[in-house]
Amino acid sequence: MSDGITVVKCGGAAGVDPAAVCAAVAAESAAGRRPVLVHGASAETTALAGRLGVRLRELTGPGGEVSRHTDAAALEVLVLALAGRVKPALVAEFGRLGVPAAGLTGLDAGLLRARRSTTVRAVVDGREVVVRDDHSGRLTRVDPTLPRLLLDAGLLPVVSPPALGEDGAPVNVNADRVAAALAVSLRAERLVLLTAAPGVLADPYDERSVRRDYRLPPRGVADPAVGGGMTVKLLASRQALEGGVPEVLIADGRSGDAVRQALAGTAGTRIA
Amino acid sequence: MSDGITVVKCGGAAGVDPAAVCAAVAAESAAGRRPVLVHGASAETTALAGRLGVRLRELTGPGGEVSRHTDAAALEVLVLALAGRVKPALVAEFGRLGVPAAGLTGLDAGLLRARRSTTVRAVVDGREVVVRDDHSGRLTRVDPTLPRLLLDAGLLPVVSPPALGEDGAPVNVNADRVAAALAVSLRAERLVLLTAAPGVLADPYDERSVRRDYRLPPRGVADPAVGGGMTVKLLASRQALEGGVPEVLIADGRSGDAVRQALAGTAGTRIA
Amino acid sequence: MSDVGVSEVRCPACEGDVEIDSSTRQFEIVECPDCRSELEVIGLSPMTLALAPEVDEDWGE
Amino acid sequence: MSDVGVSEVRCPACEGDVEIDSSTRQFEIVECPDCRSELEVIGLSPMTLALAPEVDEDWGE
Ligand SMILES: [Zn+2]
Ligand SMILES: [Zn+2]
Repeated sequence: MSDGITVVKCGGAAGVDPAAVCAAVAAESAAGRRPVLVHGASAETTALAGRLGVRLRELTGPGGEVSRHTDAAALEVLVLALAGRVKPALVAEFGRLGVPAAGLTGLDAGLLRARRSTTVRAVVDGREVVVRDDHSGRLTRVDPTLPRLLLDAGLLPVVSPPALGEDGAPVNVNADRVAAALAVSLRAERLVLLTAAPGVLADPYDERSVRRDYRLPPRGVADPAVGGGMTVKLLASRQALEGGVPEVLIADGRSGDAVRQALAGTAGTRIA
Repeated sequence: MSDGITVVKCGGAAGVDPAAVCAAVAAESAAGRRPVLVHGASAETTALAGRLGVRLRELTGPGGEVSRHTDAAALEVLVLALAGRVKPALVAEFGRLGVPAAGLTGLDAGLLRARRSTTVRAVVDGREVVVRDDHSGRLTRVDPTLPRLLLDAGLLPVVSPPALGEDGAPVNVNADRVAAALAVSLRAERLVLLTAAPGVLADPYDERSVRRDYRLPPRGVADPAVGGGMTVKLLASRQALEGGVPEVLIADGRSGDAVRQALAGTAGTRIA
Repeated sequence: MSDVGVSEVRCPACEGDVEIDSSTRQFEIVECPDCRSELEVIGLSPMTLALAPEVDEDWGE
Repeated sequence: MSDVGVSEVRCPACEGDVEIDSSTRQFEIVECPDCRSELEVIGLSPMTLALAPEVDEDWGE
């Protein structure tokens, strides 16, 4: 049973325009659909870390995947950026547009629980090592009670990491995966992952090569044309589809028109 | 008609222990009462401003009262501290204690509206001047719908400034006044303003001189023994009493025992 | 050492003369000696006065 | 210039000898040539090996 919920995930990444996303999502809300906005904060985290003199380190996984090393200082900056900068800006923008929105992090009322990865493997200077001070982890449970309460009251939930860890400390979790897990748990009709590209490209160097549809391979997401930040979006898409979300789109978040077209289903790549 | 809501305001100021406040408020919640926690972030704002190299300036009002000058840079730091640091820490602490809490700022769903004071008078270097870049203001409206929705769902609201201004931008409002206005609008049974002192003192230099009761003068709060941060607490107390809150306490927030005693009504100063 | 000169400016309320010394800063409040209006120095060169805005009472956190 | 010496350490899984060169860093993963176990350098002086922890797959934001 579906009740018309659309989960929209916006970056995070530089290039995705928050005001454009808010305007399009607000229009969706005004049209009687029930959007939920999930956001990251990667660009703001980088900017704030620079101002605070916190060095953000990267870890290269054994498979070559690059990720932020969320040590204690990076976690603090990440929470500041997510909850103290990006979320208030989005919620205020919705307020300006007359759409009542409410900001949530995974810490609120058990919304997102995670198991911290107390040991991760990484390659540092060409050597594989065990990293023990990382505060990122895997989502273990999503409780849709609070966002559903807000939706039923006509409010637009604006959701982000961190999640609450088993020890009660915040845990960094990937926002694309949060969006997918939330879409599953809310039995959303659609998941729209916005990015700084028009969708999945057949040729990563040609934005005109956007695919209308992309069929996930039976295992993994391996495709030479798909790399970088798209990989986790495809993993999140698979998770949403396997969890019963009927429609998953990866689409352009860089302009209001692009987001409106994505929400109308006339642009972006439909994942199957 | 009262439904047993207690609004507790904690600092803000250095010396008030957030973990102690959370433990006592969580016990209140477990005992079936319905607490709402309002918080400030002055100590964290000062610390974060130092790390970001933002100079926080003070303004001296024409009457000698000293206040922060909330210019654009200070507003940014304030929102970071309130929403990105103090609130996540409090909500995570409640999560650790098994009490489902949800963080709100005044930006959420029209909770707090304010009119920015576009011109304030201040004394700078002995000269009275008009300051036009201040982003603080006066609360104009409190909408209790969202905190009431959370309370009715068994959640503990954790509320702070900023408010939403008429132009859709955040406005700094005083957290003691937020607590008072929220207590009125929720028809709370009690307002407890926690501070780094045992209550209103007969002799400001002697903590043993705490008054059990303090009767507000018919106008103003003028009393030679009452100064500094206590003045705004007394103004907020008056506002709550005039708005129909039956019980207003100013009490010690520096230890778990002190907060528990305040919530039990066996410590602090009862304002009338 | 500041060079303290004095200029005379017309009061926007009563058209009387208000003496402003050169150490006065932008946005400073001065009082008209004739009509007692509170005036704000809204420009320094040329020296310009306007009726001072009302006080907004509230301060933030 | 680093001084590259080699020490021999007992594998905690098969008790075979594992050669560790002195440029090895704390928390580095090495493989036992005999039993193929993944081992973690949990101490440098004295050089100490333990079975490496399982991989936690997920990364954050
Ligand atoms: Zn005059
Ligand atoms: Zn071995």
